[in-house]
Amino acid sequence: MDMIQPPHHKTVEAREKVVILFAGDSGDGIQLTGSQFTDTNALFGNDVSTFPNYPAEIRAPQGTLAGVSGFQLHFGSVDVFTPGDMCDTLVVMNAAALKVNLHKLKKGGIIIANSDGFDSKNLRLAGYPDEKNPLTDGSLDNYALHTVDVTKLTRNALEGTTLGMKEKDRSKNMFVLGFIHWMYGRKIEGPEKFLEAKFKAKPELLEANRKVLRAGYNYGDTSETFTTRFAVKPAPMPKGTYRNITGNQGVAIGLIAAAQKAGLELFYGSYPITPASDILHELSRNKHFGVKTFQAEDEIAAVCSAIGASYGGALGATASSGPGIALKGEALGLAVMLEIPLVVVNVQRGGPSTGMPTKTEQADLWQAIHGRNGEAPIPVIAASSPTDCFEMAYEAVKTAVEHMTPVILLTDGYMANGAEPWRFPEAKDLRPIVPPFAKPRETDEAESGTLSAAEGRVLSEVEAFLPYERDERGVRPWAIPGMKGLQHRIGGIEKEDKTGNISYDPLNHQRMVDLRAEKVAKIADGFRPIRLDSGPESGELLIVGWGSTYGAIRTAALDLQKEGHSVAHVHLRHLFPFNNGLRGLLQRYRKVLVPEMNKGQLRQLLRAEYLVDAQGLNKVQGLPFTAQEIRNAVLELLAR
Amino acid sequence: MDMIQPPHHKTVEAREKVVILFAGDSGDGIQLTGSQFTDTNALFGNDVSTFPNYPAEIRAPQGTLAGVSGFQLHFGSVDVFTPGDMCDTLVVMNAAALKVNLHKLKKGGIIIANSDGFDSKNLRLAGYPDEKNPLTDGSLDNYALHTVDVTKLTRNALEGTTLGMKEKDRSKNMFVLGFIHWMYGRKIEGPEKFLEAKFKAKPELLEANRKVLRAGYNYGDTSETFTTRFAVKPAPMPKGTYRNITGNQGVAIGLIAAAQKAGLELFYGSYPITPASDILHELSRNKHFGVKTFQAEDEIAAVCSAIGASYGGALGATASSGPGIALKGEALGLAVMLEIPLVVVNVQRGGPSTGMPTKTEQADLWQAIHGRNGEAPIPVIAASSPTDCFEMAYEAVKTAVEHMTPVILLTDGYMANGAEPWRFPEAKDLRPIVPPFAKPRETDEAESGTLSAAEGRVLSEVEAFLPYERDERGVRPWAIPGMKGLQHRIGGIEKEDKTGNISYDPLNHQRMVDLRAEKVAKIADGFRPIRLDSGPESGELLIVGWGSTYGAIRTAALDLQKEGHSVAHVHLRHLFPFNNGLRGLLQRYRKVLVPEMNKGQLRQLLRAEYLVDAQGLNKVQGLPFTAQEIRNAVLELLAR
Amino acid sequence: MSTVQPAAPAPKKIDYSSDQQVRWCPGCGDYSILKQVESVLQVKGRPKEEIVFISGIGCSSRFPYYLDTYGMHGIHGRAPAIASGLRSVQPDLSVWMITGDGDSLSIGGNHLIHLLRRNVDINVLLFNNEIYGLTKGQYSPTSPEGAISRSTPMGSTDHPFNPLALCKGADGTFISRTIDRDPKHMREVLLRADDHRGTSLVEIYQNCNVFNDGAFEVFTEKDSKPFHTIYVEQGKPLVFANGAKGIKLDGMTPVIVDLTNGTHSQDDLWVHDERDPFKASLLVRFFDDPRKEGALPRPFGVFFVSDRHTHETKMNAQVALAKQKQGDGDLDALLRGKQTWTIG
Amino acid sequence: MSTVQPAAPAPKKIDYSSDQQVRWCPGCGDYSILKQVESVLQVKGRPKEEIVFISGIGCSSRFPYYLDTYGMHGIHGRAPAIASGLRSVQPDLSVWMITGDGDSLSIGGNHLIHLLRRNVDINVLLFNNEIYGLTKGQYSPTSPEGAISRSTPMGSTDHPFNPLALCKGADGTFISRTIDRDPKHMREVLLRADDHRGTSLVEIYQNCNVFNDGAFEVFTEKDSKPFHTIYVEQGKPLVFANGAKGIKLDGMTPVIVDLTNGTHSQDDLWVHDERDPFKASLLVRFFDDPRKEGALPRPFGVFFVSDRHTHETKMNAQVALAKQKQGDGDLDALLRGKQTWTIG
Ligand SMILES: Cc1ncc(C[n+]2csc(CCOP(=O)(O)OP(=O)(O)O)c2C)c(N)n1
Ligand SMILES: Cc1ncc(C[n+]2csc(CCOP(=O)(O)OP(=O)(O)O)c2C)c(N)n1
Ligand code: SF4
Ligand code: SF4
Ligand SMILES: [Mg+2]
Ligand SMILES: [Mg+2]
Repeated sequence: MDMIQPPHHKTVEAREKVVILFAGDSGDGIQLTGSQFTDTNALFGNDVSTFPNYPAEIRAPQGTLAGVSGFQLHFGSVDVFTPGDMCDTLVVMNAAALKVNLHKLKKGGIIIANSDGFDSKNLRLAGYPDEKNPLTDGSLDNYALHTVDVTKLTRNALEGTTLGMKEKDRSKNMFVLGFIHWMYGRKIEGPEKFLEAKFKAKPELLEANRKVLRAGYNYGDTSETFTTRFAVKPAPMPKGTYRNITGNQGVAIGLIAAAQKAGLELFYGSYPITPASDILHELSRNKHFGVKTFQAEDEIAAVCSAIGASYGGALGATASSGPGIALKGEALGLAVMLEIPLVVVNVQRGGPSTGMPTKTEQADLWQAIHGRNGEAPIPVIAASSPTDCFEMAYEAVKTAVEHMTPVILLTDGYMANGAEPWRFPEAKDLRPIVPPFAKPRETDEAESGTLSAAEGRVLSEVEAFLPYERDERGVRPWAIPGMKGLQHRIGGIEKEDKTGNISYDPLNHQRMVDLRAEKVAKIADGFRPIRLDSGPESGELLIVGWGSTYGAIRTAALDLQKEGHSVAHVHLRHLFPFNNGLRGLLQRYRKVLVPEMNKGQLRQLLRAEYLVDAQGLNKVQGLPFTAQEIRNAVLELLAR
Repeated sequence: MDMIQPPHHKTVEAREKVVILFAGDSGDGIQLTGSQFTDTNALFGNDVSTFPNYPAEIRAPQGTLAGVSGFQLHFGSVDVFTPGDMCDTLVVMNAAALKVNLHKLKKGGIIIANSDGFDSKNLRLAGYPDEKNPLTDGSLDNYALHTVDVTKLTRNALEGTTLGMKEKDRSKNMFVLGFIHWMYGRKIEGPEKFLEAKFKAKPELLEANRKVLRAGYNYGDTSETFTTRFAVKPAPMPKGTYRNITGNQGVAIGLIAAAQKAGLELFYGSYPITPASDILHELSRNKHFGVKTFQAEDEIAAVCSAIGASYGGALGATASSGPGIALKGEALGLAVMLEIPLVVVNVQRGGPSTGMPTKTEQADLWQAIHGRNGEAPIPVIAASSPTDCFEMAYEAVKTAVEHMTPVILLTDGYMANGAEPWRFPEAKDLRPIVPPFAKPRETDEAESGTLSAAEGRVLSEVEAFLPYERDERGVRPWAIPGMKGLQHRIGGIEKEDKTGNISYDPLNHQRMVDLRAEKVAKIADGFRPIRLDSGPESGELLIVGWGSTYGAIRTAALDLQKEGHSVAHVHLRHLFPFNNGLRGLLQRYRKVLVPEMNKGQLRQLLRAEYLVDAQGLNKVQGLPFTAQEIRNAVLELLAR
Repeated sequence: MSTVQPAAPAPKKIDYSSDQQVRWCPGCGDYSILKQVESVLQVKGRPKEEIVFISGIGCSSRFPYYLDTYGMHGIHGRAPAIASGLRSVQPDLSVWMITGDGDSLSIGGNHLIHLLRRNVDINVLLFNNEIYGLTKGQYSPTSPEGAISRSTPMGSTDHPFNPLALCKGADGTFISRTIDRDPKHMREVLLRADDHRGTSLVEIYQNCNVFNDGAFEVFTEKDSKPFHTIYVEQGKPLVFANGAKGIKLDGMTPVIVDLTNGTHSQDDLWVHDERDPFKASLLVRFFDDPRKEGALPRPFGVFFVSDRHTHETKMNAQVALAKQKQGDGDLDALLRGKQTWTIG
Repeated sequence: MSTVQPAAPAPKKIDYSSDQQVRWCPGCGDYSILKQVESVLQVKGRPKEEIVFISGIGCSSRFPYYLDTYGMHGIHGRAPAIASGLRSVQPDLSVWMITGDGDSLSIGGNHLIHLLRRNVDINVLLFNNEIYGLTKGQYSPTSPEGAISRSTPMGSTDHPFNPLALCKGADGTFISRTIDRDPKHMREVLLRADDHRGTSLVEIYQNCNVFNDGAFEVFTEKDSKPFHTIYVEQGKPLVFANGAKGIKLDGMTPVIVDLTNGTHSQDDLWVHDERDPFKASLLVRFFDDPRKEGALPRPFGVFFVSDRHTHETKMNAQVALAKQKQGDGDLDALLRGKQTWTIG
């Protein structure tokens, strides 16, 4: 390890990458501390990846194991693809936080513990037997333990201010934030700016928080206990301008951008649900883009309002998580029949039923592909990281609009709340999106025939508009209420080919079922050729991943390749229809491993489609994979 | 063909089996005519199979193609498994009925046409070009055409009664019924009894209908045009007492019988939908069995009320068709989590969306198995014929109760409305059903600990009841509100193993997901060994069927076997989990054909599970397969 | 057919009928409603392409297919949600919603009440036939207690909704009732509904002659109609029975008074004021079983009208305000976000 | 904690608390409700195993876990349907339903109104905090217009439901309101709710101190409470402001009158009669924005009670009648059907 000359009396050690886990009570401001330090590092030029992990309760009982909130940050001078398997540094605000997270700390790792959170009450709530204090009983001897009385130091820093004790204590997290900045040699400009913006209207609070932040920083400098700092150089990231983005932000921005490029109004009908609600919140802050957000009475109304909006010529979109998506199944069938654009995002969470709302999972793939009555094919795509959420949301809109179809986009709680640096594109470089509008007719229609109640009505003389006449891609024209001469009626009953009128004709039904399926299948013709994420073009083993397992698989695959294993990694964004090149690719490896945070849903689809004996690595714990887990599974399968 | 000595001057020809198709306007009483003649033949001892096929409209416009109602009846002195591919006799009440159905008549077949339904208005509505009358223009020369002015003859028969013209015309169908009884040498006792019961309170109408019925019968005897009658001897059916039953009746009776055998109250929560509503109607007529029917405000309330009833210790059941089942997805996830008995019947119809409500299809298999968020395994079984509906409804209850799980039973519109003879069992011979009730505790629980709002409550001293402690089959005990000492809380959030308390622990989640999956998988251990329906134990080709395709596949398979082809037929009733013997069976044939009224849903599941290159025969026309279609596909695949 | 009414006023400018066969049962009350809607469209004269009909599922919901306007035959119960989305992005079209008593009060009840409270500007025609027509005759949430139907062979045990009381409870801004057999009245109510800005709820009693024939006979038959119906008109006293009877308030309780025996005159009567929310709350409560002795007559007409901002005006106003405050959305600014850094 | 109230009456016979940690935010109004429900259970003294709590999803819906009775934490909005099924087969238990304003008035609105019209015999405690608590602060169908929330940064544009007007519109048979900060009143209302046969709807104003703190402050703070609340009691005139003001009817319009300046006395006032459906229809309409000049005070108490057969009594009666008429179901007869034939 390089030794760099320390400022003052402190040593500085260089690190390639670092994993820090901040943990404490949900009232301790852990999420803020974590995301602020993330921003600092990202701005500094590190690659970063984060994993916020908080309890289900709004305010879980203080001090309990259930109440622990965590924020894991991985930053480095090299590419990082996951928030890290094990941490280098664990910051704990109380005993419960230690208890819950100690197993994630590397042997020999650093613990920074707020001693005030280890009083006898906290120890009891955390379930330490006989209230034995781990900070003092020697059980942490294998770690570099630093005990800091954050509470006292914070109060000290604020002595003389007019704040009450409660208010004072609320800025504890700033002390930690300041200290950690010191420890990793980062300036506290970022957090200071943040505080200025946040407390613009409350100068007293601004002052207090700034004071504590600085106190934390200075504490590192002055305290005798800390003799080592760490230096993580900027990562060799592609040139360009970056920002941080979470997956939910990515989806929201992707939808807005795509609607703008398509020249459509964005209508977002949604019903709040964890972890999808932030998309609604984000969109509702962007009304100046003409975005209309509609908090519907339930998920059925949400998707139906989006269908209505699309029928009205806007881009209708909706998002939810598993239980809410379950409610949308019937309406999705309607959208299939109507053949209008619709984007449905499922931010997956732990299931089944209410399951584990704040935890991540990938177990809604089958629901997305198969969860409707009848033959109701809907394209299903999946994002693999926070930034990819933008890309895939954009693609979802493009496909929905250009192919006149509902599209389901799968993300999950892990990428939705996690953040990573994004080299954002310029608006002008985004792919064009061209809605297949029908052409209004400027001439008046002839009068239609006479009415005879018993026999029905005679067809009008002029050639009728055919709402279900398809182009070569199988796509029907989009005629929007208000367009002259294109009046037509659509609905969920089987419709006659071309006219869209109701039809019960058996062969027509077969034709329409086939046409709808072909239309969706043809979407694959527009996909880019399939590309490996890493590894040899043929060989021993192919890892097929999808969704937020990306980082862990990539990390493991690169490592294995470095070690000389014949292992490749392909990450699927298109789950239905599959990429046309997937068949050939699968044939070029002796073994196939499919890691999923479910019990084998993609694996089942691959086996059925390609008759390939794909093996699964399946974890259903509400937690992302670690790279280590992937690695172990690959080695095991290779050895078989 | 045998010649039997005719009564009077008429010839009698013997037939092994006969297919008759009655067709006319939906107001013509076609369904009644068909089902009455079915009953007569069944009572006579024939094997029968029927296919009612009516328009979507309540009263479709008279005389139009869309308004044609049909009832196809197959009866024979040998086993019949389908309503027949092509008919021997076509009875048409108007021009539209002829137009729609002529292609189903064998070359040389008999047409009996009501000439009054071929006036110029009817011809025009049926779309005969220039109102050319097929009855007179020679276009039917290849058939044995008999024109009868049913309307006139009916009116004549009723001359002198006080009935109005409309009322008179309404009994036209009795004329046809009487005539057809004559034609096939059947006595009209059955219909007479039926009329007596129906018009008990209206002697005038009884008299009129009986008159017309007899007039129809006598017309055959006296009219010069009809010189041939047909004789179909009783079938060599297994000894026993029989009744006729439709699939929906089968389900209803099966539910009642199973609930009675289990000693449970039957609660049926449902929302009307075609073609499932008749189950509700049937059950609501059986309140003297303690059956409680609840017409809920929607399908979500329907299934939730059933869940509530099961929680309350009854057998909760619900039924719907595709769109309604889509709405139940979220609640089914809850039932999976609660692990309580629940039976859900899907009487499938043409989809997607509203689709073709009055037509049949098998396209909801994926929805049944995969249509929920999260890992939510639910056993899925399917009936294959009207009588099998009884068996499978019974099995659904048995599985649901004994394994504490929701069960989905798939039937479809074809078997739901079709009828066949049923050698019904005796109540005492039905398999026992044993609910895994928890044992109430007679001793009082000790007082629980003291309350501390901040720290939660201390556990009570006595050993707590463990609602999620499992037996060797993985089944938890059923504790019902009111049972002493067993109070517990359950819900849709992930629960701690054994206690059922809320838990967010990662490894607990994995364990519970696994335990739920294992419990369902273990149900297969109780299945009878897999059995072929017909054909060699190994060989060239195996047809794997499920659901109402049974009759067509069986007919085709038996024929092919007679002709010496190495073709076997297995019909799956267990779609999830599969029968443990299926894997071995599939391996014993070179080829596998899976005929389905969908685009290959079972085929996909078989391919994924067994990596077998199953081929599909897929028809999505809202109509059942013909045996001929199966036969052709088998021959084609054999030749490949 | 007895329910088909005299033709709409000449000159016939636009023909709003589509080329599809009308497929209701002969004699169904739906025909009369279709006729009057066409007539109202005639009077209003908006171009066909500016009119949209959204429906759910049911016999009534086939309606959109019969008009040569834009139309969507949705799914059961969800028309209010579909129409709300459409209306949100198309504030200038004429939007109508067609629904049945099952569609809007059973499966769709929640969407209906939320539509009303949001006051989305559409005309809702609720075809109430007190039965499920399309699924062949099960009882509905408006079927009277004891109703024998295919799903209630021993009679329904459910207390039925009073649809207008429910809609009033949901703060509807236009509450009205009419009936298939009185096309002239229906036409007037429909015209007023179309004029109203906000959700115009028109309950239409509609005879299902196949599964529930005669459900509203007492309100249409010559003999019984005068005594069992009351037509409310703005500013007019509540008089019925051909002027022989009236309604006055006894404290807060409406009572029937005789206008012929000298005890009461029209001056004593309740005067209809469709702008009075409290009066309307009571008026919708005139819902007695007509077979009951002393039953209040069933009112028809416009019960309540109030002005409240519509859903889409406020929604659009917020968009406009946001644009005014923040400027038209700049996509590059959005992509960039608040904080960036540059590498290289 | 300020919301936790003096302990329930001794002697403590049964402890209805479960062993689960209560996980609401410190200071949440839910604690007070839990406390009063426990107290009511104490008073009623039914064995724990005869009590069932059914809830939906939301902060409030965690309630069943905290009681050592039977309980089900259902899915969002569906508690009424679950409870209806349970009640249908268990007519003798004590069934309670716990729900929030989002749970019961947004996603569950339809089930709630159908529950009320069917009059299923359960006690419904509707925790109205005018916000979505569990999902962290989106506005709800009861949030006032203009409410700034996470999903309405520019303010809500929706007109909120008046929950009791809606419930009255749905023909609820027991309509009442109470508030977390008045435990004594809450307890009384809960006791009455439990006594009522049929669906007892209790709206409870509940402070969400995290996402919507102070929403009902005006009804609880010493200064404002007397002028903005009115406690209705059977047979008593509508008096508030510590006796200084009252409500009388001006025609059909309720107006505030001064009782101190000699113009009006208590005899002029509206006398509360919880059995009067018309009065109740108006009383639920006292829903003015308290910030508005001359606003009517918000009423608390039992507004309306009426006797109507419950869902389960009629359901059970039909079963009994069927058995009486047709005899106890004979399974062999059912299997046999009406017509059989024998072969062999
Ligand atoms: C989700 C769903 N559930 C049930 C149905 C079946 N269904 C169609 S219309 C209808 C009710 C019709 O009654 P109503 O709304 O009163 O209309 P009407 O036919 O009387 O005009 C039902 C239950 C359906 N199409 N979709
Ligand atoms: C089908 C479904 N949609 C959405 C959610 C998310 N969700 C849970 S509780 C809730 C609303 C909570 O508000 P309220 O009912 O008022 O209860 P409170 O938390 O305020 O007590 C929502 C939207 C869910 N769990 N299930
Ligand atoms: S069933 Fe009734 S409502 Fe439906 S079309 Fe026929 S008469 Fe009209
Ligand atoms: S979020 Fe609000 S309602 Fe929920 S527990 Fe906290 S204070 Fe109570
Ligand atoms: Mg109806
Ligand atoms: Mg709430």
